Amino acid sequence: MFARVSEADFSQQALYDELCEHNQASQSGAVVTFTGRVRDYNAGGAIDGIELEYYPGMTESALQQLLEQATARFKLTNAGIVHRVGRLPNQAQIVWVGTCAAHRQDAFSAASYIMDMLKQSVPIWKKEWAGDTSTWVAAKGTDSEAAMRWLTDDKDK
Amino acid sequence: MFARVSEADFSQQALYDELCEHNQASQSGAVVTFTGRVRDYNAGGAIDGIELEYYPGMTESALQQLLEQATARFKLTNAGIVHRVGRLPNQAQIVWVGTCAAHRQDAFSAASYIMDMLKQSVPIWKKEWAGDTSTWVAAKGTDSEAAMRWLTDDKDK
Amino acid sequence: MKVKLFAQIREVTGTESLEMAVPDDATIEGVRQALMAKGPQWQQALSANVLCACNQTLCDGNMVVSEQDEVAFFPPVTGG
Amino acid sequence: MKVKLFAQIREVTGTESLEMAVPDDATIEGVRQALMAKGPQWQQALSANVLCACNQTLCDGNMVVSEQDEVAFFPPVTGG
Repeated sequence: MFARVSEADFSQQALYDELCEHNQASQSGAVVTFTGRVRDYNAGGAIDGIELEYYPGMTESALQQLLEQATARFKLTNAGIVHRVGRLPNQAQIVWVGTCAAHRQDAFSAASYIMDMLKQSVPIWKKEWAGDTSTWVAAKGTDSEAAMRWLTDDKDK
Repeated sequence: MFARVSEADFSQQALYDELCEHNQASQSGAVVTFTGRVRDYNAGGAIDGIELEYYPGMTESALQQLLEQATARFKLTNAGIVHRVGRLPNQAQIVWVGTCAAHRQDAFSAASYIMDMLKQSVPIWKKEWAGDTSTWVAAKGTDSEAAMRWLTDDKDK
Repeated sequence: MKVKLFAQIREVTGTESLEMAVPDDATIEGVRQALMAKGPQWQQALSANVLCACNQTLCDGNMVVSEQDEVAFFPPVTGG
Repeated sequence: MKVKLFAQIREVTGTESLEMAVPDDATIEGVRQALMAKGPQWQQALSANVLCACNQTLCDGNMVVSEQDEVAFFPPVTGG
């Protein structure tokens, strides 16, 4: 498993190769990847990119816990997350999630689950730029503390 | 959209780049890829690879129809399929499906749907090798003609 | 008419494709029966669990075919 | 104690991190109140919709903290 935060862009091929280079590779019939990219618009109109802030240490640890949880829940043979931070222009790659499993349904469900959890519970904050103006994106959930609770609970186990 | 059948192996990076290089790329916030790989075992034990046969012309046309159907159903901005044929050793890449959409749930659902439909309705046949012995894989569905019916229906529309 | 065979059907009959003459108003089912009459391997390969296509479109046995058509017989698909 | 602030809270207060002395048996909520007393920006930034972590683990306001802890305040997350 690998969980990384980085300002640098990532290579699809390099991450795919890293994901599949593990000792259970021979049993991994299914590999799913998700890549999130910067869209050139939001609800209010055109934007000129985003900027992501994170909590060094806590963010990586939350990503790692998320991978461990997904691996146990969906019978994965391997999984990885890379999340970029800093200023990112439109169309730039933001986040990559990869899952390996014997069966495709596990790989699909786990990748989708990781993204859902990541969006509501990993300490990363996004602002959107339009010209010289930047606006912090408002969280969608109504009870964010509850959504992040698993980070507390899991550590106590 | 692209739908291809090939004996040659494929590059994850090249296919990802091709998928994202389209005129709606700026609205594609989510990219999902699925890769199927040869597992080194089946229900009966260890295997030494597989061999895939196809129906030149009909197979490509079925893949193309499948992409068009998924694109309409899941609001995709782009989609692609590459399916290898011929003899493939354990761990080799067999099939790649990629989907782009504004929202991640569409991209995930479409990739999963394409794989489900492909497995039951695209003219490709698999045999498994163990040593010098090869065995055709039995279809799982009980009514394969019904499963493939959409190929007939769609052409009449 | 051109007939193509795939997978087990191709292997058991030892035949990838063949040309055959068909009467007017022949159906796909008629073509299948004519092929099965060619011998025990043909009988075995085409007797059960066979799908058919005409000009690369899936169809059922009632479809009427002519000399210019390409007809194919194959087992349920197992790709992906 | 080290206090870290993120996103809107960091911007509005103009402060990324600070050191502050805390009494024995101080709670995270006590720390938040002490910070809010520093001025109107602090009041605004920390008054609503604030999550907190102690030593990089999410916690609630009742948690007792000490000089050696790293405490953080941040808004609901919006990554991915």
